[in-house]
Amino acid sequence: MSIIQIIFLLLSVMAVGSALMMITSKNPVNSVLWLIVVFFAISGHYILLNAQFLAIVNIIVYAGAIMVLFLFVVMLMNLNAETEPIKNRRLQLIGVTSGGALMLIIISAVSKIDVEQLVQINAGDSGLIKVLGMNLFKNYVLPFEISSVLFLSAMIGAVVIGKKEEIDIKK
Amino acid sequence: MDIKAYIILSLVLFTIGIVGVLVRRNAIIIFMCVELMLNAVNLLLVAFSKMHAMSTAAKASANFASDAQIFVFFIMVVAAAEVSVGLAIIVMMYRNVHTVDVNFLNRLKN
Amino acid sequence: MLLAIDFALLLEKLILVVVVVFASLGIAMYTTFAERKVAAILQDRRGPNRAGPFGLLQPLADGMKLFFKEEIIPNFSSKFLFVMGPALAMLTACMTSAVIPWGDKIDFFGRTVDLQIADVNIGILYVFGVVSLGVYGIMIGSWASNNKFSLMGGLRAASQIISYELAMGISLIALLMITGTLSLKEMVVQQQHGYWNVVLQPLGFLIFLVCAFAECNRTPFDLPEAENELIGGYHTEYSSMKLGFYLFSEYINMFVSSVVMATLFFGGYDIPFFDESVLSPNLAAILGIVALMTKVIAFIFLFMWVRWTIPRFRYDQLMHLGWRILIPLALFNMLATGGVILFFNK
Amino acid sequence: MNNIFKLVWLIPILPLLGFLINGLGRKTLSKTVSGFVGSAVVFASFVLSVLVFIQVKAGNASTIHFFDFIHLKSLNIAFDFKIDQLSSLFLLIITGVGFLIHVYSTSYMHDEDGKDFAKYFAYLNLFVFSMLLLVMGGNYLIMFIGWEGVGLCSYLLIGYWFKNVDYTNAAKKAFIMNRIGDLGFLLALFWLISKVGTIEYNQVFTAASLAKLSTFDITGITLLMFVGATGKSAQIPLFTWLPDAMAGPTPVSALIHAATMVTAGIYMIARSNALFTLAPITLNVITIVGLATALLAASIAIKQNDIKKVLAYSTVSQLGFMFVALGTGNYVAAVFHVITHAFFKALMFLGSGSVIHAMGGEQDIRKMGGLHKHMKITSITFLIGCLAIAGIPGFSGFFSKDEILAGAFSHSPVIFSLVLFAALLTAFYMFRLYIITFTGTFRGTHDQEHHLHESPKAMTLPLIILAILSVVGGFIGVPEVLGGNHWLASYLSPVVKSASHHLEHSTEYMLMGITTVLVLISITFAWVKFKNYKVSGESTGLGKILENKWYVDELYQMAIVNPLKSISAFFNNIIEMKLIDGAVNGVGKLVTYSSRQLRWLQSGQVGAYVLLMVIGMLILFFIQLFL
Repeated sequence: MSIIQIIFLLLSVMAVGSALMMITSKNPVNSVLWLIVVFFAISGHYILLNAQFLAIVNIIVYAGAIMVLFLFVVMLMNLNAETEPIKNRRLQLIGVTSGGALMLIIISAVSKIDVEQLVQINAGDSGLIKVLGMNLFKNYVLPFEISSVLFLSAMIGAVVIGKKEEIDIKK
Repeated sequence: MDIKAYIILSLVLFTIGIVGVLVRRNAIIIFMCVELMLNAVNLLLVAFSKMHAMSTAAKASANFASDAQIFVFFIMVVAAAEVSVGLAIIVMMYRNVHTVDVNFLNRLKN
Repeated sequence: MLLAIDFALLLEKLILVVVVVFASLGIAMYTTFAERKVAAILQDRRGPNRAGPFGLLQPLADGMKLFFKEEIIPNFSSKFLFVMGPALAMLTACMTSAVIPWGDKIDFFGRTVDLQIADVNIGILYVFGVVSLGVYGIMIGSWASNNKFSLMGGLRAASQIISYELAMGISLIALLMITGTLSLKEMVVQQQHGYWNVVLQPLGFLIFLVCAFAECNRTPFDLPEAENELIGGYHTEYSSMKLGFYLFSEYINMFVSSVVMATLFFGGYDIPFFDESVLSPNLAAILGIVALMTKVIAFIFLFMWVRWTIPRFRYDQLMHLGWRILIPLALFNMLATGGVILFFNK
Repeated sequence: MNNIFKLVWLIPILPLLGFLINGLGRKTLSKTVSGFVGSAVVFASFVLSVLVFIQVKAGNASTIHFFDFIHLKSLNIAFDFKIDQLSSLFLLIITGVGFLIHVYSTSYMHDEDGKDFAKYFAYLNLFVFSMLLLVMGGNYLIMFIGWEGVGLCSYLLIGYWFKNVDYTNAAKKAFIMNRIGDLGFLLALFWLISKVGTIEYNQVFTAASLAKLSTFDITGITLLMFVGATGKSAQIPLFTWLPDAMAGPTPVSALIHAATMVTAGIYMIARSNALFTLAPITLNVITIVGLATALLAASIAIKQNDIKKVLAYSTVSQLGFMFVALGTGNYVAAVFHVITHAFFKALMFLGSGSVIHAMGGEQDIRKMGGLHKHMKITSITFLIGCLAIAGIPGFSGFFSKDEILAGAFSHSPVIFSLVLFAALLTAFYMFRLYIITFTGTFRGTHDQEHHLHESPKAMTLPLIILAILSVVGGFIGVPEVLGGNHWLASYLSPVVKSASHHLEHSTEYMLMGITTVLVLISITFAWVKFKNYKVSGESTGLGKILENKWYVDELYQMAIVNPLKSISAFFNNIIEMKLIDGAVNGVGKLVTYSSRQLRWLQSGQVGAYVLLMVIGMLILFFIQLFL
């Protein structure tokens, strides 16, 4: 077993275990924290795959911003294990069964792929910010701009939705 | 690493996300499960950016490998936009009905 | 295959990590002392002067006191998270220093040693990532305290940090447009051979500075722990060494941000108006470290000076400053920089 | 090619223009303007028709091609106008008589609202347009378009006072009966197309294409065409609509139901004489039907008391004469009678209109009498009309009727005697009408008597013109035996074959003498019988049957309408209500029920949707992978 494989296994166990903990823990705050751990594990995988830039962006965006927002909202609402709505057992069982069946069936489908043709071609430079930047601003300028517009509209949308309604004084 | 290991890993993560959506009623947790699914896809994309069939198209294009990572960026952008709007909606929902139970919102009115 | 690892390198890095961490801790310790002294000087007092000569042993005494205080863990709180909070704060504070180039290479018994733990090509981003994680320590701790005031403090901290991170990032982009690299080491080398970045990016530096104050929760942005309003902010419920961790992490943050600012804008370990290459490498490296430390101390003094000079902002003013002034300014700076670069490249 | 033929398209277009102006501007145009527009366009067409007629008379018949109307692989129907001797003659009648009736209408309809007035003229112009299309069309399809158009206008004008239910029923009756005939005509056209591949007159009537038709085909086609003609020209069994059509304004009755539209059937058969000549069976059928119609209508007319009804049955009867003429192969005589009949029947209808106008809407002749004192012009012109229709020598009706009688005699003495009998009946009932209406003492109310007056100029002028035409119109066809050369026959000879009867001159003289004497006796009998007319009670026996029009309407009601009604009721109550409604409602109920069953899927709960989605994906994957 090479060191890469050991790291891969460690990160995988960490990711899967944390993901499981996330969906099983009763307390939403714990769920958020477990999800952060998952993101760290995934970032680790990115580094392993020579995508250093993506790894750090993943941390900054997901762990540093998105999950903080989640945590923020959870804390604002003061959600905890007592207020957590619980689904009934039967539905949970159906959910787990069907989800598991889906996983098994996709894995069985994937196992038919001929992996011999797949070759590792990335020597490590494709994850560099320079290469990514060139590609992004040369070949994907339009999608980039469009996604920025999307992002702006989402920002405005969030502000509009979250705005406190003007309270009618007469009421 | 074998590409199959990554495929299976992302599949497992993706499925955990699906199962999470199915078994939880808390809107925020469901939301997080969606994020988890997105990340599983991202992981797979990055894995494919490193390893894929050496087609002639791949050889011809200099930045073929980084294409997949660019897509990861776009997915992140979409995820961030989604989270900003989605969380705003959840906060409004909580403000109005004082719960984050998605089953509570099963009708359009009231 | 495990054997393929370069053990010497590992050892070298390990030693460097230990040195850096302990140096950070030590500096942080004495920064507390310095803070009290500076406050005293600014307020025309004497400051601590009992423990040891000039009160130099005061930080040790403080530390001992914190160690021997009773540990209080409130009821109805998540014990694990309650402990995790300060630990995370400390961890993230220390992690930042991993990518900082403390000095040039040192020739150590025939082995060239980099005075930098890791020269990663995304160095500045790493700093960012770690800083953005810093908020977790505060938030987890505040939430685990099961105390409304703590929670308020934690939420304030979180929103403050998130808000100012944005302006900080945008001001940095302008800088990166000039340097063209993310590696801190390379930036220092560039500044050694050219101008300091502060000359090229005065506005960017100003924004970065303000943001750094906010990120460290320093006055005038110390809303999260505003003692008069929130008792003790997010660490109201903390006592003993866990409180000490929070306080320490704050000072470490201050130190690290000073280092980062010095590195990014003031040439790092570069000695101004002096060509280091005429000296022997070892001497140059040591002189470089001294130069860096001098700059850092100057920054830390600035932090304290500001703390005892400017009153605290109101919370809405804080948000106003962040979102309506700093971010537009930073955006303008970025666009102007881009325009100038385009103009000169033609 | 003469220049006037380039303007032929204006002849139908002008009335269409008038229709559009009056129809679209009916809310804004004043009565004077709409009346003027309506009359002027027809007058313009009349002038053009006269010019065309002059050209045709000089021998310049032609077919004018406008555009390809229907263009299929094997069938090419052009939009053509055929201007020849026959159609130019009809153009003159339609536009000339039409113009007079328009002028008459401006006065007669003056009490209507401006809007309705314009509507009336719009319909009238549309009718003229359709009729012109009918006669000018270069093929059966164009004729059919006009054919349908006049039917529509007839319907619109009969139902002009549509607020009266009886009138609208009369309109519907006319329309439906016409439709039955139209169906026959249409079938004939299809038959013709399938056999010959064309319906252009010029191509159908060539020897080559006629040779393609077997005797059976020709008989069938002509019979179907005749069915169409019976509908339009009110022959047995489709004649009952015409008396009911008197519900429309009197000028309409004069124009449509006396002078023009009802002669469309005659025109059609005369136009297709080449076909009909080859179908002796059809000709026999036409003769019999025409004869029966002439007798039946004449007998009914004897006992009618409504002034317009008498004229209507008279029209049916006269149309019967024309069909007898057609059936005996005497096409020229039929066309001749169409022309003279157009004059004197329009005259009499307009005269009756004048009377009705004077009587304030009263139509019952039992309440009239002695009108001659008050309305000299109307009375004299009406008398001229009666003399003409009765066939007094010198008047137009004499010549045309004499020709029909001569043709019938040459065919068979039996037919001759029956036609003669019908002619005697005609003289009798027409003079009965005249005597009761215009002579004797007034039987109406004092109020009506006080208001009796001669009609205005716009009404009497057309009467005078038509009276003159009724007198002189016959001289276009003075037979050889009377020293004439029968100008009409020679004029029509390129289109319509002359009858090939060659009676001895002495026989003709004898026939004329017998006819004239008998007619005079008949008139005298009428004079004696109705000189001192008193309103009598219910008549009995044959009189009652005649009064009730041989119970034909009741017979139709019993034999056709009632069975149809019960079949409709069956379809409505059983098929429609139970079967179709049941099916439709059943579908609705099924959807409602199944939707209600499916509704649990739409629980509104996100989790359920995602679960279903996952299960769906599962199934898809399963199918893709393992099946």
